[in-house]
Parts: sequence; C-alpha cells; structure tokens
Amino acid sequence: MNKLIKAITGGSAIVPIVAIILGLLVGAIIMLIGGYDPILAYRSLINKVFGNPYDFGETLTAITPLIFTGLSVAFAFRTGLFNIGAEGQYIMGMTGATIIGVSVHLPWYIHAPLAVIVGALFGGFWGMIAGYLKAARGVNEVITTIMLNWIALHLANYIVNDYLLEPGKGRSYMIDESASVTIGWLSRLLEDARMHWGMLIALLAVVFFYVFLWRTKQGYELRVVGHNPDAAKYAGINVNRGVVKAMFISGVLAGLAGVFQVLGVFLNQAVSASHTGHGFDGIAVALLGGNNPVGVLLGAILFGSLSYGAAGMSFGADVPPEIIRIVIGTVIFFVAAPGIIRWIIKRRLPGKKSKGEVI
Amino acid sequence: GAKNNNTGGASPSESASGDTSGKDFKFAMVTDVGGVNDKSFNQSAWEGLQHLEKDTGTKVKYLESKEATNYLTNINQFVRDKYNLTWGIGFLMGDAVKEAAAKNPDAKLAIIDNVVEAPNVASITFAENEGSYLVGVVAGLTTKTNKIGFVGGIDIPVIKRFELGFVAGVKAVNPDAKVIINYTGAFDKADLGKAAAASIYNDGADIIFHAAGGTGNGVFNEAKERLKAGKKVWVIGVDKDQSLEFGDEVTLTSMLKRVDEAVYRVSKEMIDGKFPAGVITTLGLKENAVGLPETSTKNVSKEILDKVEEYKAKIISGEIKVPTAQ
Amino acid sequence: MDLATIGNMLNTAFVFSTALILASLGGILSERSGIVNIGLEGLMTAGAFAAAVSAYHAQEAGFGSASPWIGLGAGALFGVLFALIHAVATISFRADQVVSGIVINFIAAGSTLYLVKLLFEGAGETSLVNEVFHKIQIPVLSDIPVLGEGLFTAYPTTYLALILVAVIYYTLYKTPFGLRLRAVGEHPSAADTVGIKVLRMRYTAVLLSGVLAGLGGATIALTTTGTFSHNTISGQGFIALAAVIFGKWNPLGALGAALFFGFAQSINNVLQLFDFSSHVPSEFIYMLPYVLTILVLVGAVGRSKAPGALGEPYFQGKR
Amino acid sequence: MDKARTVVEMRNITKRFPGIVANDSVNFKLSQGEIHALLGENGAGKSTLMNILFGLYQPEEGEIFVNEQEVVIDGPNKAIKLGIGMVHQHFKLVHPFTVTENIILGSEPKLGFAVNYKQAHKEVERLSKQYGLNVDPYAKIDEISVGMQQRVEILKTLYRGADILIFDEPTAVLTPQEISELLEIMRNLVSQGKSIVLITHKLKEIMAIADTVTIVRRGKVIDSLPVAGTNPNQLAEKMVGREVSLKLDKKNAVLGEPALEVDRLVVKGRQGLNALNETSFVLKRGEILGIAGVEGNGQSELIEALTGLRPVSSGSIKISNMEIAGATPRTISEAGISLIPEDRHKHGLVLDFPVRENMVLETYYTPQFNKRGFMDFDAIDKHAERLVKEFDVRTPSIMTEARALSGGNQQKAIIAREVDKNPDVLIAAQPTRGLDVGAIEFIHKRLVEQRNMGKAVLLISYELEEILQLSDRIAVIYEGRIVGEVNPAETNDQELGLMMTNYKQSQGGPSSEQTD
Ligand SMILES: Nc1ncnc2c1ncn2[C@@H]1O[C@H](COP(=O)(O)OP(=O)(O)OP(=O)(O)O)[C@@H](O)[C@H]1O
Ligand SMILES: Nc1ncnc2c1ncn2[C@@H]1O[C@H](COP(=O)(O)OP(=O)(O)OP(=O)(O)O)[C@@H](O)[C@H]1O
Ligand SMILES: [Mg+2]
Ligand SMILES: [Mg+2]
Repeated sequence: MNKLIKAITGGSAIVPIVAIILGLLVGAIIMLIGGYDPILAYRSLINKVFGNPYDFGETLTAITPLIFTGLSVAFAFRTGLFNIGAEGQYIMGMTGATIIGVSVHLPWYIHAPLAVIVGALFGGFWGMIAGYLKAARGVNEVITTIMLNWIALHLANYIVNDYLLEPGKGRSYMIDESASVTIGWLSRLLEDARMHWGMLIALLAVVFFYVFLWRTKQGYELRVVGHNPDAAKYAGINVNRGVVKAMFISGVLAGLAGVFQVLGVFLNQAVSASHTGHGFDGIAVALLGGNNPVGVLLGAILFGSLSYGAAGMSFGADVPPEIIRIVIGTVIFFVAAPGIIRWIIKRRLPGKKSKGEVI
Repeated sequence: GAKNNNTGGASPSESASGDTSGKDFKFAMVTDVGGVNDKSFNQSAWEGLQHLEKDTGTKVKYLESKEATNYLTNINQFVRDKYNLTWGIGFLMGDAVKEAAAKNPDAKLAIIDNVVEAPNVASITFAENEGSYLVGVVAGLTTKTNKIGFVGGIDIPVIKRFELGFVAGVKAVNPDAKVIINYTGAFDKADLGKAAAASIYNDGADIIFHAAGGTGNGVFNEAKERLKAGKKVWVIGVDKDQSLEFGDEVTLTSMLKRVDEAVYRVSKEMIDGKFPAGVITTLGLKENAVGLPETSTKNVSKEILDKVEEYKAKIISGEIKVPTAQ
Repeated sequence: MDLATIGNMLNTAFVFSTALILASLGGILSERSGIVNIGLEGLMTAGAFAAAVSAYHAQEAGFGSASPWIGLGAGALFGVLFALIHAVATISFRADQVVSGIVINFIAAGSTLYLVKLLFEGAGETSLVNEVFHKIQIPVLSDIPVLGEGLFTAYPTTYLALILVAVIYYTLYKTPFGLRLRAVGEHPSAADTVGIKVLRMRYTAVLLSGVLAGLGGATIALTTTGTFSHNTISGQGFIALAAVIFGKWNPLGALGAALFFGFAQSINNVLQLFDFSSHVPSEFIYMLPYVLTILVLVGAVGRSKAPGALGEPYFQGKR
Repeated sequence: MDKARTVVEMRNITKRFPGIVANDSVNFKLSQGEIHALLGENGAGKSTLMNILFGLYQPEEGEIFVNEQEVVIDGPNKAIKLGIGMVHQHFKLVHPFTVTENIILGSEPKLGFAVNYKQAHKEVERLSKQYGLNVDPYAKIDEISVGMQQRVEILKTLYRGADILIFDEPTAVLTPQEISELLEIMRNLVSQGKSIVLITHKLKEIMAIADTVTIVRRGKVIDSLPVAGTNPNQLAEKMVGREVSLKLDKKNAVLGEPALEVDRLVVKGRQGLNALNETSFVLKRGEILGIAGVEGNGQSELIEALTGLRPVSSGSIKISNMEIAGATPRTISEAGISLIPEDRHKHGLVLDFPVRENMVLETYYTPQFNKRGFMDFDAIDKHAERLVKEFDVRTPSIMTEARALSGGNQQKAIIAREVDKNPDVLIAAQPTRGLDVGAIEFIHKRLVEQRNMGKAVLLISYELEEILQLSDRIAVIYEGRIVGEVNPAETNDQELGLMMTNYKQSQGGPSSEQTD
C-alpha cells in the first residue's frame, strides 16, 4: 500500500496517514473539552458518509467540485502562480453554464456539451484576466484574483438578476432538460442522490492534469515558466503567454466545478450573497494533495467526506460541524510540516533509525 | 455529560402546561447559512419550535446549512429519518423543499417565505408590505428632517416587499419626505449595514428602517454611536421586537414578522391532525402575523399609533392596496 | 457632491480602513522577516473572536467603558496564539508558509465558531457587546471643514492604527531592530553571518503580526459589529494581504492602500444617496471597490518587489 | 620574520554530511601575519572547514584553538567575538541596503532608539581610508560593482575588529584590476597585523601572495607546505591526484567564412541608457574570439542581444548572412547560436527539473523529442544518457534534479546540451567561473574542440588568463564599444588590463572608475 501511494504521489504514505490520525485525534480532544462524545461523533460521521446509498452518493456530489477547484489551484501552483481566484472562476463557470442552459434550446447532444464548454470558457476567461494583468502589467496575481472573486460574485448576480431570473424565485430559470448532465439511473440506484457526469469528468481532469503537465510539450513549457521564467525566456518560451495560458487552464478547471454544480446538482443558479467557499477549499485540497493530481483527488475525497459527514456529526451527536474544519486544518498542518511528524515518530520509535533529513 | 446544542433555552411566553400529545412527534428545521442565532429570522423560527417542544413535549431539532448544496441533503436527513414535519426556513430553501417533497410523497414539509406547490407541503408567506406600510406611517409622521432611510439586505422579492410597503406608508402620510434606499448586498454583514447607515444619516435622515437581518445590526450600532455623540436618530427594527436587543433609545419601533408564531401554529396543527398540506398561507395584518410590537408605545406617540390603527383597518378592509413586488 | 459628503466619505473610509491598516502592518512585519502570511484572515478572526467575547464578559463584570480596551488586549493575545502556530510550523519545522497560513485560516474559523457555540450555549454568534468604542473628536481639529469630520472624528482604534503606522515605519527604517528584521527577510544568511539570530527575529516578527492582525480583527468586533459570528471576518484578511503587496511592503504604502480600499468601499454607500443610483444595477455598485483596485494597480503601481527571501525557510548551512 | 605565533589551530576536524565526509580528521594551522592558502578541487571540503571555523557548522569531532585557547565556536557571533571574520564565496550582502547598512548590520551604533547613521558613515569612511578600500558608504549594494561589493565584505569583518580573515574564493568574480587591487589590500592587511586564510582555485594567486598552502582532497589534508619551495604544476598534481596540464595545446586556427557579423549594434541597458554603442565585430568559423572587458561594459547586454533576450535599438546582427537582430530567442537558436550562459542558475538550468528535462530545454519541441504535442521520453532519455556519458556529467542518474549536481557538473550538463545542438556560433559566457582546475581543463578542451571542428566560438570572460589562453583573437570592450583588438600571442595581461579600463599609456595610476 505504502509502495503504491509512493509510486503514485512520489511521497511516503506514512506522513499523510499519521497526519489524518493526528487530525482526528485533535478533533476528538477538542470535542472532549467541549463535553461531546467523540466516538459517537465519528461514528455518526462515518455513518453519514457510508451509512446508506443516498448519503454515499451525496458525498460523491460534495467531493466533485473540490476535485476541480483543487486541481485548478494545484495547476496554477505547478506553473508558479498562486490562484486564490478559483472561487471567482467557479462562479463564472456556473454563470456560463446557466446562460447556455437557460437561454438556448438545443438537442441534448449539443446542448449539454455546449453548456459545459461555455461554462469552462467563462471560468478560463476569468482566470485569464489575472494572467493577462500579470503578464502585461506585472500586477501580482494574488491581489487580482482576490478582487476578481468579488467582482465575479456581483457580476454573476447581475447576469442572473437581470437576464435569467425566474420572477419571484431569487434564482435563474431552471436549465433545459437537454442541458442537464445528471445520471438518472445512478441517482435512482442511490436513492435519489444527485449524481452527474461531472464526477467522471473530474476523474478525467485528474488524468488530464497529469498527462498535460508531464507528458506534453505545452505542459513542459508551462512548468519551465513556473520554475524558472528566465530560463524559459532563453529557451524561446513565451513567458507571458505561458502565464496567461496557465491561468486560463486553471480557470477552466475551477470553472468546470461551477459548471457541474449548475448542470448536475442545482439545475439553476441562485442569486448569491456570498462566496460558496469551494474555491477557497480548493486551495486547501491542493495543499493537502501536495499539488499532485492523484494527491488532489485523495485530498478532495478526504475533505469532501469530512465536510459532508460533519452534518452527520451534528445530527447524530449534536457536535457543532465547525469541528471538522479544525480537523481538516490540523491534517493539512501535519502534512505541510512533515518535520513535526518525523519528530513525533522519532520520539515514539527511538530504535528505528530515521533517514537523514532532506535539505 | 454531552451538551445538546440543539435544545435548551427556555421560551418565555405562555405556560408550559398544554397537552402532551406531541410526545411521539419529531419536528425539524433546516436553516440557510445564517444559522439559528441570527438574531432575527432563523432564530425566530427556532424559537417557535422550541416553544412547541415546551408546550407539547415533542422532539425538535435543526441543521444549519453550510452552503447551498446542503439545503437538500439536510432536509433529506430529516425526511429519511422519518421526522413528522421538516421546515425549510427561508426563501432560499424553496427548490430544496420542492425536490424533497416530490421525491418523498409520504413526507410532510413546510416552508417559510416561499411558495412550493406540492400536496405535502405547507407554504407560509407573510405580507411584509402591509406591516412595512405601517412602520412607514410611523416614520413619515415622526421624521423631523423629512429624510428617511431604508437599508435592505439583498434585492430579492421578499425584501422588495418591505421596501415598497414602507415607501408607500411614508408617502401616504408625508408626501414630501424622501426615502433613501440602500441595498447592502448581504444579510450578514454588520459592517456594511453600519456604513450604509452612516452615509444615510450623514445625508440628513433621522430614521432608518432596515430589512437586512444581521446586516441591520450595523444600522443599530451606528445609531447608538450617534446617540452617544449627542445626535438623536432612530432605527426601525425588523422581524422581532429589536428594542429588546438594542434598547429603546434607538429603536423607534419594529416591523414584526411572527415567524415563530407561524412555525408554532402550523406545527401544532400537524399534531392536531390538521396540517395544511398543499395550502399556501399568506399571513398579514389580518392574522396579526405582521405589525408593530407593544413596546412601540415607548417612543411612538399616541396620535401616531392611532393613525397606524386607522391605516391598519383600511388595509385589512381592502380599502388601501399596499404595493407588492412586481 | 458637497464638502460635507466628502468629509463623511473620509470618515467611513477610516472605519473600514482601520482594521485593514492594522492587519496589513502585521502582514508587513511578518513578510519583511521572510515569512509569508496568508493567515492574516485567520489571525483577524481570532482577534475579533477574543475581542467580542472578552469585551462582553468585561462589560457583564462591570468594567464599563474599559471593556473594549480589555477586548482589544484579548484580541491581540489571541492573535499571537494563532501566530505562534504559524511561527512554529514555518520557522522551526520549515513547513510551507502558504500552506501553514491557509491552515491558520481554517483552524481559526473552525475553532472560534466552535468556542462561540460552547461559550454562548449553542449560539452561532456572541452576545451583543454594548460597551464598544465610540468616535472621539479631537478638540479644535475636528472643527476644520471636511478634515474635521473626515479625520479628526474617529475611533480611538483608528488613531491607534495611525500611530502604529508611524511607530512601525520608524522601527523598520530607523532602528537597529528594523534594519535586522529587513536583513533577515532579504538575505537571512547575511544576517546570520553577522550574528543576528534569524529564527528569533522571525519568531518575533510573526508573533507581532499576530498582535497586529489580532488588533485589526478586534477593531471590527469592537467598532462595527459589536458581536462575533461566522462572517465578522470575511475577506478582510485577504484585502489586508492585498494592501501589503499593493503598498509594496512599506507601512506608509500599506496605509495608502488600506485607505484606498476603505474609500472605495465608502463610495458605494455615497453613490446610493443619489437618485441616478437607482438606474444603475446595484451589483455594479458593489463591484466598484474591487474594480477600482484593479484599475489602480494596472495604472499606477506595476511590479512590486517582495522581500528577497520571502517564503524561503532558513536553516544554517543553507546555500 | 621571527617565529610567528599560531593564531588558529584546528585539530582532527571531522564533519559529515549525508553521504559524504566533507572534512576527514583535518588539521590546520594559521600563523600570525601569514597568508595561508587553502587549495582543493570543487567539493574537497575547503568551504566546509572554514565555515566550521566561522561557527556556521559544528564539527562532529575535533578541537579548535584560537590564540592558543581551546574554544567552541557555536555560531558566527562567537567567531566574531574571537576576532574571526569571513568573506564568503557567495557574498552575504543585503542588496537593497546601502554599504553602511550592510557593514553595521548586527552591531549598529545607536542614538536613542535609532541607528546613528551619521556616526556609522563616519566610521565606515575611516576604515575604508585606513585600509585603502575606497568604498562609498552611501551607495546601495545593487548599484556597485562586484569588486566593490567584496570590499564591503572585507569592511564588514574589519568593522567587527577581526584579526583573522577568511577569504573564500574571493577572486573568482573579480576583474584583473580588481584582483591586483585585492591582493594589494590583503598585503596591506597583513602588514597591519591581520592573518588571512585564502581559498582559491587559482594557482597563480597562491604563488603570488600566499606564504603557506594547505591542499585538501576529498575531505583530507594532503599536504601543507611553504609556497616558496613549490610550483604550480606540483600543486595542481597534489590537488587533483593526477597530472594536469595547465597549458592548453592548441593548433593554429583555420579560419573560415564569417559566422557572426555584428554591425553598429545599439542596445539599451537596464537603466535605459545605451549599453552597447555601435558595437561592431566579425566572428569567423574556426576561431575563438575573446571579448575582454571589465564587468558591466556591455557584455551582458551583448549576450542578451545576440540571443534575443533584449531588444535591439539599431544595428544589425547576422548569422551566416541571415539577419537576426530583434528576432525571438527561438528563431536565433534555430539559426545556429548556442549559449553557455553567464549565470547557470538563472538562465542555464531549471534546478527543480531532472537532468533529462534540462537536456532538452531548447529542443523539447523538435520532432526528435516531440510527437504530436507529446514528449517522447524514450528519445529524451536516450539523448540525456548519451550526453551525460559523453560529457562526463557526474550525476547519480538522469532523473536526478539538477539542483543536486555540483557547480562543475551543472556546467558540464549545460555545455553538453549547447554543444550538442551543433551550433554555428557558440557563445561561452564565463564558462569556468568558480570551477576547479580539473573541471576548467575539461571545459577548455571542449571549447577548443568546437573551434577545431570549424565552429565559431565567442568567449566572454572577465578572467584575463582564460581569455589569453583560449582566444585566437581578443576584442576589448569598453563602455559598449570595441575599443581595440589584439593578438593574444602579442599581448599580456598588463596591456589588456589597461585597454579594458581605456587608459592610454600616458595615464596610468590606480583605477577609480568604480566610485561614481
Ligand atoms: N550544506 C550541505 N549539505 C550537504 N552537503 C554539503 C553541504 N555543504 C557541503 N556539503 C558537502 O561537503 C562537500 C564539501 O563541500 P565544500 O563546499 O566544503 O567544498 P569546497 O571545497 O568549498 O568546494 P568548492 O571549491 O566548489 O567551493 C561537498 O562535496 C558537499 O557534498
Ligand atoms: N543543499 C544540499 N543538499 C545536499 N547536497 C548538496 C547541497 N548542496 C550541495 N550539495 C552537494 O554538494 C556537492 C557540491 O556542491 P557545491 O555547491 O559545493 O559545488 P560547487 O562546485 O562548489 O558549486 P559552486 O562553485 O557553483 O557553488 C554536490 O555534489 C551536491 O550533491
Ligand atoms: Mg564552489
Ligand atoms: Mg567552497
């Protein structure tokens, strides 16, 4: 198992596993301090995630957008960019999908793919703005993506309110049946959980991430740009175009998260007062997964399951769901600071000689 | 032992006697991201359920949604756990309640502030415009500067009803008064409310009516601060009698919206076997579901309150048609 | 638009800006020492939480108008507590600084809300603090037109923030401590070889950033909201981070950036006073501060240079 | 000189790094008032030993005596207290700071809470005068030359009252003038009672200035002997463990067609001023043209213009009659220019990439390595394996990150890549900076080999010796202009040095061009 994970992620499985255990432990201690029953809480959590087909299906639904936004942030990281704007790109993805889903009417084999593509392009375009501003004007992408998140929120509300609104509903019209990407038979199998094709696309995106970045010419170029822009210039790679392209792809990935929320889960877009947090959670997922596609997938599964299961803890053990964010935070913390875990392991197993610290 | 954060907190009003026929019943509500302690809407609903628990010994529970995808899954949590009635609290829950109702024809659901046409759902809406009209009358007659403010949360139909009713009320009694409208874009951002109130008061307004949930707390904070600095300004609260929270010095009156009553009543009807399934109930002045709290007498003069009663009667009789959202 | 309106706008701008100024000062100290601090949001959350809770309890215990000051102190303290996590992780254990910052945001958001629920019987929000800060007018100066209203009628915390800008500017650029701090952030091994304790400097800077960001969060709870809930801090930490970069890691620059953000925020309220605003979709008004920020960045500032060793862990013998 | 006192004695010092014993039971003795050279190949353990003396590393075994007292040097602070100062191989200067700020850092004179800059400036000026260092206390490090930066480093140690000075490869980055000035400064320091450890790869300098030399190989001391009784060949042999030819045998050049023609080239520098002022020269196939000059006279801009990294204001650059001025780096690369860049970490390598990916940095997109947009890693691996073997790049595997290679091997990897592109014109900028004699020998041989194969080689170096040894023709660049051309056989470093600073025979005197 360890070997397998090592082969996939290029790292040891010990650290993440110990990190998860420590995270849950910290959560348990905090629950005990608060006077809650951690065993009941975790049992409720597991029950919520695996207890029945419906919740299992919905857990997958919760995981899906996190895979996309996690990949988005990780992709940008890999190309030397810090994309805090997955949130905004997610919203723009939703908006693009909604526009097509609501306002054009086409046969399903065109409509759904078109909605997916337009939504993805919206997200990509939104990411590209930050990329362009960085490339052309040298504006730090961290600031622009933060600002663009807010602009996206309000812009999307404007578009929904003024062009797509179903009167009196506070949301857009429902998208056409032909644009939806739900999987009816699977939903029925899983007691009406909201299953959709986006889950499969998310897995494809993981593969795409890997193949594109490490197997293609363009991926190679983007990695050179990310790691050493000077060398990239010398090698004849257009750095500015690389930055724009990288942000575009990152935006497409985040946009797809929004696309499938609209086309597969909500089937409409609501006017929203605040951010959903999926984009920000994407940062955590990317970090949890070490900016590695398979890592992101595993990170999203962990993050999504814990988040979804939190409602179960709340229901079954009356534990405030906030506890789960502490657990997730702690897990990331220990993943990020493997030194601490090694230190702990060393204390625990003094006989075993630990391998020299990498410096 | 384990604390139960979902229970506890006594309801002050009425007796704890009542019948105990609710023992076998389970009631639940799902809030949006605001949570049950938002000092207005959700809290009011939860108080209604707690009150019911106290009176009938029924079991009550809630789940807070962390984001929109949770609306449906949280409702389903209760539906699947065979709760007798599950409330969706707030406009935003509409689609989720509809979906859950359609997929679970045997379950009973209810929704506040939205209409879900399904045989197993009770929909409760309020005629906020009517109540707002009355506080508009109070504001129109109380203002000394002839400038009045309205701070809204998000520009959605429910809040639009507050605005339109309020403006109509003001104009009815004081056609010269100007109403400054400010939508902050959020229901839970007191800082935005405070800034909005500051600019409106600075512009010369002396009364602000807010329909902005937690954002409105900022309006109160700004008013209290001005009071400390020796400038007398008023706030008209919303949903609950907010003078109880923010004090009489700044709270002119409040536009009550008895969500607690509605939740209590409809749930009680379920126990009594009279659940209004498939019925859309609009609660307005006639039902005493909107209006002014008794504490209004502290700051609002007798003459004005008489005027309010006058208009109230006219609205109930249909003589005055209060505008509502387009 | 008359002069009084401008004065009022300035005044509102300062209210928004105060927290941003404080937090961005924290960000500057930390980043000047070479430690990325994307956890400002979390540190502010911690500060706002502690401030609301302790001011409330102080008020209930009868401390009266001293309560907000107690709250402020508690905010700073709690900020330090979380900053300590960041410091240990990034400085001693050389964890990725961005990751650690995000973790701070996570843990702060989760744990404060959890604590609120424990302390306030399940409520998602602290009880309302009545003893909050009030604006004070500086005699004479507050009678100046425009500026009097805009600048000299403000919360004590605003003055505190402005004083701290001066103090930190002086410290960074005039004192040995500042020289050493900047050296550590630019070229830690240069500092090390002249006997400066790099890690100790970084700890100091990060903990101070906890103090400042904690104060920043506290001012929000103690001036505008009067309570702490899940979104008392929602994005201000990130805006403060933007102010750090926008202000080129310089306290005066960050002050300017923070004021700019505050001003942009207050514009949208002022706009809504005018009749034409009802013809402009409100969403565009909400967008305005953010659009303005980008435009200013594009137009005026351009590339800003981060401290040389920002984000790089340091250990002796590193090449 | 009477029997000198021992100021430093290191006994049986052992220091291990993961996988390597950097210092293996080393003994080292420094006498008062001497200049003691430390000589050894790259990675022999010289820097490590001195870092231990300066308290940056802790040895696993061994004792250190300073002024005959046993001491534990647990940090630079302790070393400074003991009067030890170190000028590091890679300068430890804070670039945005001024000279004074760098010097006083860590022991600032105070006035109340504030740094007393007035006093600090005065003190820096005084010290600068006393030791003839001639630095401007107000200048920013960013704005001064490398040689000047080094003097700041020296001042730093003097300011702290150091009596024992360690110089780690101080001349690797200096111009000939600067080198002779530095040697002068060192003599001056010794005459004022300081003792000096000098780490260098340049045998000539050791012969010129050192009293004693200690030779280290693979962490072990091979020998320690007075310089007086030895010669460069003997030292080189001791150091490498085999015979090294310090002279390069070079056949006469067989000149061919012009390969690179630069005509009245004008290029703007970083400050927007003209860095190249109508520079013209012609480079023919089969020759090595050396560009000699003091750093900062337009060499970097010339390289950047030739490779397409910097826009050209006017003038023309032709490669085999094809105009490439202002073309993109890729067009130029495809037209037949290869570059061994000045800064191997900045332009030469992606340090985080494995060797194999670095080997195709400019050719990854060609059909050889790329099939319909996908990288052909089989071909890439084969290619990398071949280059690694042919150019003797010592790396555990082609999957090893470039970062983990030693400087010499990183340089070999770059040369392998660039030479293998089979360019018409090979630009070699500072190809041997910081490398040991063995590595230098290897690289020089490769460059000559290219020239013998009929390639045109443009050598840009601040090291006169290298220029003199390799070039068939030398062009001197000064303020962006070629101010003269000489035949290496008919010149010497004195004459070249003067041309480089544009001093006509009549002028002379110490250079002062750095202080503006
Ligand atoms: N920080 C370190 N971590 C791991 N290994 C190191 C470190 N520093 C030095 N080494 C190892 O110690 C050996 C000696 O290195 P050192 O820098 O002392 O060589 P040197 O003689 O100064 O070489 P050069 O002439 O290239 O400067 C190196 O080969 C390297 O393997
Ligand atoms: N941080 C490090 N960790 C592990 N090994 C290192 C590290 N730095 C250097 N080394 C090892 O040290 C050896 C020599 O490196 P070093 O940097 O001393 O080479 P160098 O020839 O001195 O290069 P340069 O002169 O460019 O500094 C290499 O084999 C490398 O594996
Ligand atoms: Mg070296
Ligand atoms: Mg060395």
